Amino acid sequence: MSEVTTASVAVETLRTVRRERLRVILRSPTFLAGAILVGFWILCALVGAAVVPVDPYATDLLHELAPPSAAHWFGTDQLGRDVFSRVIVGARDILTVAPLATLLGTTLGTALGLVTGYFGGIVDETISRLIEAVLALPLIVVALLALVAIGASDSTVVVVIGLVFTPVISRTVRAAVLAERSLDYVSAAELRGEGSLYIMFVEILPNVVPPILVETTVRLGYAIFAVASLSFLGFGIQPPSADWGLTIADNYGLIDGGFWWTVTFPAIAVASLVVGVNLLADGLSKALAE
Amino acid sequence: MSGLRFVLRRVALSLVTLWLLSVIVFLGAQVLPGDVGRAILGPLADPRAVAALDHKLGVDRPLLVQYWDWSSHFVTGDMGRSLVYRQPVGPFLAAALANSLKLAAIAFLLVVPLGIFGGVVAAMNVGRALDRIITVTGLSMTVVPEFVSSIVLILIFGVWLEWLPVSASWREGAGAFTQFRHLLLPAVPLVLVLFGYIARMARAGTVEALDADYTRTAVMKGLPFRTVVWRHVLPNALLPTITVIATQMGYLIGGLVVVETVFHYQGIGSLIYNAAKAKDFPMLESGVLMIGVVYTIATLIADVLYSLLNPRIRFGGRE
Amino acid sequence: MKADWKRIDLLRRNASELEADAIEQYLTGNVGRRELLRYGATIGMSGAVLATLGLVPETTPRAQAAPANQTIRAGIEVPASAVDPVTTGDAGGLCMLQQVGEFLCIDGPDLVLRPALATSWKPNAKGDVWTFSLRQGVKFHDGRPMTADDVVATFDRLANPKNASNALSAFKGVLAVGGTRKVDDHTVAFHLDAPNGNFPYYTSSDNYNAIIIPADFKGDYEKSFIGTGPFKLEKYTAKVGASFTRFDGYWGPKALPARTEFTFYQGMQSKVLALQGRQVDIIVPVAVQGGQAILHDPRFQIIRLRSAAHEQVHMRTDMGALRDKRVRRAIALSLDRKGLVAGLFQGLSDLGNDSPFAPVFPSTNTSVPQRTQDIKQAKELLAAAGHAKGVNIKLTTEKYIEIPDYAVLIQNFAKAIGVNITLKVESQSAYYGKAVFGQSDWLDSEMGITDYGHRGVPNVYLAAPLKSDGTWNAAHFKNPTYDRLVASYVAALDLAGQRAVSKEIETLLLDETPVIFGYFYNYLSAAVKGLKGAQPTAMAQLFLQNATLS
Amino acid sequence: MNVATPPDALAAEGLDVCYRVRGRDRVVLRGLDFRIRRGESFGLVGESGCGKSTVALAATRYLPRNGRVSGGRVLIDGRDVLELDNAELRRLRAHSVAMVYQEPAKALNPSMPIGRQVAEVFEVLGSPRREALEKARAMLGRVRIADPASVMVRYPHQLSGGMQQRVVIAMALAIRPSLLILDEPTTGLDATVEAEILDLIEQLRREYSTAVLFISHNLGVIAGMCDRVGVLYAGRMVEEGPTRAIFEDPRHPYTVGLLRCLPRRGRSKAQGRLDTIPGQLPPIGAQITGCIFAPRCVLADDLCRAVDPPPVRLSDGRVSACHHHERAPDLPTTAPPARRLAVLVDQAAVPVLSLDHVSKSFGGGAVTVRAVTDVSLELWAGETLGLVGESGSGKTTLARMILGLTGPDAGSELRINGRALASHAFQRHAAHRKSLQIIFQNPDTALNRARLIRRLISRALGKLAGLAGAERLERLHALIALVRLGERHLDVRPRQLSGGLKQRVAIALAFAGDPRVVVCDEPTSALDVSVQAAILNLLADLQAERQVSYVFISHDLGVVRYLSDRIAVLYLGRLMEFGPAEAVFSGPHHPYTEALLSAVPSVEGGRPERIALRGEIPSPVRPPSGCVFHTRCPRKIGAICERDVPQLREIAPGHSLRCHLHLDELGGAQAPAAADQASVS
Repeated sequence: MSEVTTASVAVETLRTVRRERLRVILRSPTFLAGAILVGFWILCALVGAAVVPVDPYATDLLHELAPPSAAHWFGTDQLGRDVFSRVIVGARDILTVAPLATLLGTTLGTALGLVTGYFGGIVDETISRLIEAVLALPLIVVALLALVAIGASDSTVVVVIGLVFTPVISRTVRAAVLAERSLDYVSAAELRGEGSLYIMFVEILPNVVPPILVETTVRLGYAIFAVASLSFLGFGIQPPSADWGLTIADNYGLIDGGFWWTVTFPAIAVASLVVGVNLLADGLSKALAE
Repeated sequence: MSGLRFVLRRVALSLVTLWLLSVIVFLGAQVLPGDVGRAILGPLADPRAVAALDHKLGVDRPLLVQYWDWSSHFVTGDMGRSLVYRQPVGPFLAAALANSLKLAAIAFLLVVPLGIFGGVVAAMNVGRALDRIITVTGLSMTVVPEFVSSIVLILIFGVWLEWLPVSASWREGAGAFTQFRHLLLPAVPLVLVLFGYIARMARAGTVEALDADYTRTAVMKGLPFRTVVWRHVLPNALLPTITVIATQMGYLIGGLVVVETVFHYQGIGSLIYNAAKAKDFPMLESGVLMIGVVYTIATLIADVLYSLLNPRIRFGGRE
Repeated sequence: MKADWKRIDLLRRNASELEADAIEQYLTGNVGRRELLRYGATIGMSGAVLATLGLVPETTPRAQAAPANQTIRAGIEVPASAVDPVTTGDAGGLCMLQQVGEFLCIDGPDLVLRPALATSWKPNAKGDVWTFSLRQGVKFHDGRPMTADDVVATFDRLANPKNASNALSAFKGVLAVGGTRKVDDHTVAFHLDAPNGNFPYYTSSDNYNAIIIPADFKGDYEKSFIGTGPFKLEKYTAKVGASFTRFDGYWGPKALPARTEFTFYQGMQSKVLALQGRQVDIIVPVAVQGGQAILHDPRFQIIRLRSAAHEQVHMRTDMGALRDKRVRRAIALSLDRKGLVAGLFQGLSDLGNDSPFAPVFPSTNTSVPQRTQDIKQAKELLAAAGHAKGVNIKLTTEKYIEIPDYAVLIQNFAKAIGVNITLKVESQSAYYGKAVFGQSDWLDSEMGITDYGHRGVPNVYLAAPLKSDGTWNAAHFKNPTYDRLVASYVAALDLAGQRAVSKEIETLLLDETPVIFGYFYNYLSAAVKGLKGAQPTAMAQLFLQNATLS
Repeated sequence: MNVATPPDALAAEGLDVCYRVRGRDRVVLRGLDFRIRRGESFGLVGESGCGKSTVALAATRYLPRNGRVSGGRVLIDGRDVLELDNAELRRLRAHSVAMVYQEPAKALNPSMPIGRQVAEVFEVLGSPRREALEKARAMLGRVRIADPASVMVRYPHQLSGGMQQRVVIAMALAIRPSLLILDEPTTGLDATVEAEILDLIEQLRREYSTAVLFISHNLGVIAGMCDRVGVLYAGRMVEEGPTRAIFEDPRHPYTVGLLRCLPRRGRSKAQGRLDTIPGQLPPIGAQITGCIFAPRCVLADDLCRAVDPPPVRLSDGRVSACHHHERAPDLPTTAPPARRLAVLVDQAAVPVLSLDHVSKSFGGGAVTVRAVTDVSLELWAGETLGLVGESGSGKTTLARMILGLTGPDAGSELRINGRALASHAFQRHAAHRKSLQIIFQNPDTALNRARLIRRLISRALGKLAGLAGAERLERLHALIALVRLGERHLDVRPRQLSGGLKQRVAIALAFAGDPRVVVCDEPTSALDVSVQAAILNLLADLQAERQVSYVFISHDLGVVRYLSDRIAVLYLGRLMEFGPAEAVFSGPHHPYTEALLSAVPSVEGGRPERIALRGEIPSPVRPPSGCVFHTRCPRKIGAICERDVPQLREIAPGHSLRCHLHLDELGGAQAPAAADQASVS
């Protein structure tokens, strides 16, 4: 038929859209700044231990709390360990724990969000109530109580943060699924006789990936926030890790003694990492929104 | 009429939520390590003494009995006695809550106007440098953990400049101004965290309202820009922000744990933390529920406020 | 020394066997003045005897000042639970008890027992019955006189397993219910389960629960805070603070301050900040970790008490590579103890020699050589044990003051000799668990570090953590020779005898090294410069009746 | 400009507008030239994406943040809008120009009472508050709001769409502007409401002698409302001139094609295929040399592809931007005239689908919504049943019940080929499921956008036809050929296809399992006119080839008429009339049907005398007693209508309706063929 043969296939090919989107992202200064910050810390986490000037775990009881100098750029801590080296390698644990926790939370939250959003009704009502009950408490309090209960270690922190994030992510996913659920292709699948699992995971899931992606990056920022805070409170990453939150907790009693370098540098490091992740998330959500 | 029913429904749902919360906390408390007896007598205490104390405190009874015992008293307003301090929980909770509320109130009074103002200013300049600056800084400050900003603030204002005290505790009977001075530094990290949230919501609401057709209608009427903003944009823009602010109030009350730790402040956060460590179930349960109640009340107020300000809910649908 | 030799001769003749032995030891120079004082006090040598020797124990050192209208403000740790003489065991709570209560005798900062509610005490020849004479005219804060009945009730209450008594573990195998018997209204006899040369310490401030309270005490102590001390309760607010006022019916010299005020703090830093902000006049205790800010601040004085408090690094003698004592010794040899003292404690600590015999104890035999760092020997020992290529060990410990740092340092020291230690740092409740074998990381871990508070005598340290049937034997150390040595040490009534046994114990423990005793840290308090006469003890007590502020 | 004549109400001179999207400027209006004289009404017509609304926004200087005027001028009352400073602009908006948009619900401030919003207009002009409120009340009266005082204190959400639009119109006309811009003011409103609003606008415009810029995609609406018309295509004015001339004698191939696409009133599938415009709109911002319409133009030659045709002034004030404008009227038709016979319904056999006393109510207690009440229908093999009614009439609910997406109330019976149907799709036999399929209104949401077309169709073939492997592949190709799609459409995702192509894919999915009944739920209402025709052709062809039956839902009576063999008219969930399409359209028919038919605007202009319906559609929660239509019925007899529910009675074989009126009192009864006659004209 003539009306079809003359039609060009694509209004705008997907590739052009993607290319343009990528260009917008790459031109965004916030995204770039975020990428540089996060990239730097990932690099430090990966190869930091190999390139630092001093063994970050080596104690030196003769040079405790030395102020910054040529030998120790950021000074030394209470046990004479090199603060610079520790800040560099300090990214490793948090950059392992936080993404894993986020991944766990995203996976569970997505599954839960799909189920509640798709089935609705009593399933949704019950689970939503439970979620609301948990969310009535600040996340950090829930995580803290859970970690007091089961004891803190890298793996328990991953599990606890992951579980604590689950309801939050599931809420986002549920909202997205609710919107999808009302779309006709879901009805069409039902009319085709597809099973619920197929509809949820094969039909709907691919379409709610963008909000999940954005939520995941945002959550990653909060995972880092939460892990750092928990470490600071003593219920996150455990010694002798060079983790920043832990280091700050160990040393913040020293600030009024004038030993500012033991906390200032890790504090800057934490701040730069979370800000970096958030700038990335911001750039990503802006690009996906266009 | 529909408004009242709406509020009643919300209250009923909140009660269900709180009950669920109490069960979760109760079950959660059971997996806390150690036991009350040992927490009181110390780690090296003789097991016979621990057993005797546990029996005396009644924590060796079946779970359901304990839960019933606690909850049947709780509904009559009796929050029970702290297992560890062997005194009624109420006064402890009241003192801690009062402290936390004081801190939260200061943070709140600072952040709400700042956040809304920042968000609205950003929205008015949407796409321009000022907008990016406000958004990006707000966003960045929101994600910086409180303990990090606290430490930077302590270093600058407490240690170097020596302008403000670095501890939130003051001598008993200190005046309001002294208390305020002590609470100012702890309040700032909370302000920083919340500023971003509120500014973002206010900005999003304002941008949406600015883009809305009704704003176009107002502009096309030839109204002066200021009138358009005050009469048409802001009332609609800030409506959703109210809800966010209220939920953040809940966060504020409970999420003080970190700030309370850094500034050695005896608020509800440290109360819960210590209760959990000592497995002091009545104290923990009551503390957690209190946060839940505060959160619920805050959201309830938000909902009511929202429905009062939003004619869509106030008057229900059309006939 | 002004000794009246004639009177000494007379003394010798009239003295009991123990007293005579002590006098002999002193005169021959085997024990020093301090030790004699200490020992003499323990066995109940009368003041007259000691005076004859030219030694007068400083009974409640008395400042010249008359009672004034001052209020002394102290900052202490927040009591972890309800203050109750039977159950309380934490620093803050004990300090509260001691403000109003008194013991039969007081273990002063110099570890010398001084009479308090008891005026004198005496063992029988075997050392298993101790008779205490009680002070007359002592009144409780409610005006009732204190009698032998109150003393008997106090000790029976503490020794009763049904009472959730915190002293139960101390009295185990020493004193049981019914062992405390009234002789007359002002005399009490303690019939012990076994001979014990150091028993008076069990009735002293060392056994912190043993304040004498009325026989009809029923509980709910925070209501009354009843005792016989120089201060009585004004107000107690749980978790916040307490205040006390001078008790005018006190049997001894009246307290100098009219009032004392205690504020409770959580954690070191808040106390330090309170002192810096002049919200309090004295804070107890202060740890080097976190106390750096005031240790060198000229505005404050540091009150330093040598103590026997320490961290035990136990190594399972029945598990893995540590079963071989050469490996245990090698690890002990890898430690740079001087570095630890200098680095972790800025010198405010004594060296440990891998036995509970802290330098502060008179019975410690100092002729046993101090173990020092010897990497070479340590490596040889490891090689001999078949671990030349290194060995992996897991060190589990609690999060408590400097312990995590100590663990990191041990990890670093051990690395130098090829022992690879992985750390697991837990909360205290997780670490101690149920505190019984099989349900406690503390007692079940391959290697661990455990905090032990100060005691006036090493008896507890010698028994529970190291004896074959010891309930705190985390090292699972089972050595019949050692058990026998400890029994004879405990029973030994004379100092020379104790020292002889302690030498053997120290040598044996150096060889076996089930536990590393790296250091015995000092008990520190910090006060404003103008505060005089405040007397903390290493048991977290704080005597303020003689305190003045200028 | 001639100084002597008063300035034009609106003039666009070489207007270029572009939007910045994903970092690039995309041109949406190219060198637009047109003028609206004072008091004149000018219609701007075009398909979606042609830039109609942008004209309005540019004229009022209210482009979105990413849009800007990149060339040319816009003058209102002779003043360059782009040159005005803020105060002047405000004055211009306050005094001279007003605007009404598509969605009245959004155009009103949700948190302000109506009265205040209307009064504001007068306050800007300097009236004190009290006086302004008084004027507002009067103005609301002028837009025929029955009880202005009570409306004044209400909030927008408490009003119906029609009422809201009246309020917006009141605000717009309150200032007696020299220019009123109407941007799709009736789109989304029901036909009867639309007609009323259009009447209102027309009347007030004449009264106030306001110039109007009327923007619409609906040729019929424009034809009825405007003195002159401009046809916009891809941001360019392709033709402009007096309405009558344009509609009767178009001189641009695009206009010609557009008009031919429309199923004219009375036309049915039996009378042949509809004409179509091949191809699709160029993407927004596309760089095109030569005539922008050339890729779709049958007349296009090398000249067209190389040189952008300048606007050519023709006689009687017409302008056409075509090199071959003189040949446009003779544009060859694209559709072969071939047409099969109408379906012969074998009344003796079992109907393919039958509904017996089907009802559906939602909610419960006091707020039970009776969406469908006691509807009985049957559908025969190979025929199309048109479902007609305003929003809330229960069309969609009925369709969903047929499909099993919504379970009917107890007592309802649905049968397929005489076999009972389970109420929910998942309970139904696979055979039943594949026999009943649907084509949704919006292909964007009906196709899973995450999938390749190939996978979408394969899956449907697998599930519905039970095919796999080579067999499935074979059927896949047969199927796409059936819906006139090509191989190259298979390995793309839905968003890469145009609306028309997407709808073809949706049709392919519905036909994967050889269905017996396909529910078409407004299958063309989301499509542009030029695409709609092709889809209607395809549906008709498929029906002829496969003897499939359609349940066809549409608010566009022309479309329904074209495709349907029989028609069911629903009102408030009740079946009001049911009969052969021709009979229902020509009458005698139910008063409601009559009103619906009279409300349809047509490109032929000159609507038949419109039968106005009073008031609002009643709430389905509390339907009126007796005949549910009595509250709005123009032919209401009296108490009987309020008291007794009229029975469905057969007035001719197969034609029944529900009315108390006597047969010859019904509309269309006197001149059975008149309505049809008039519209075909």
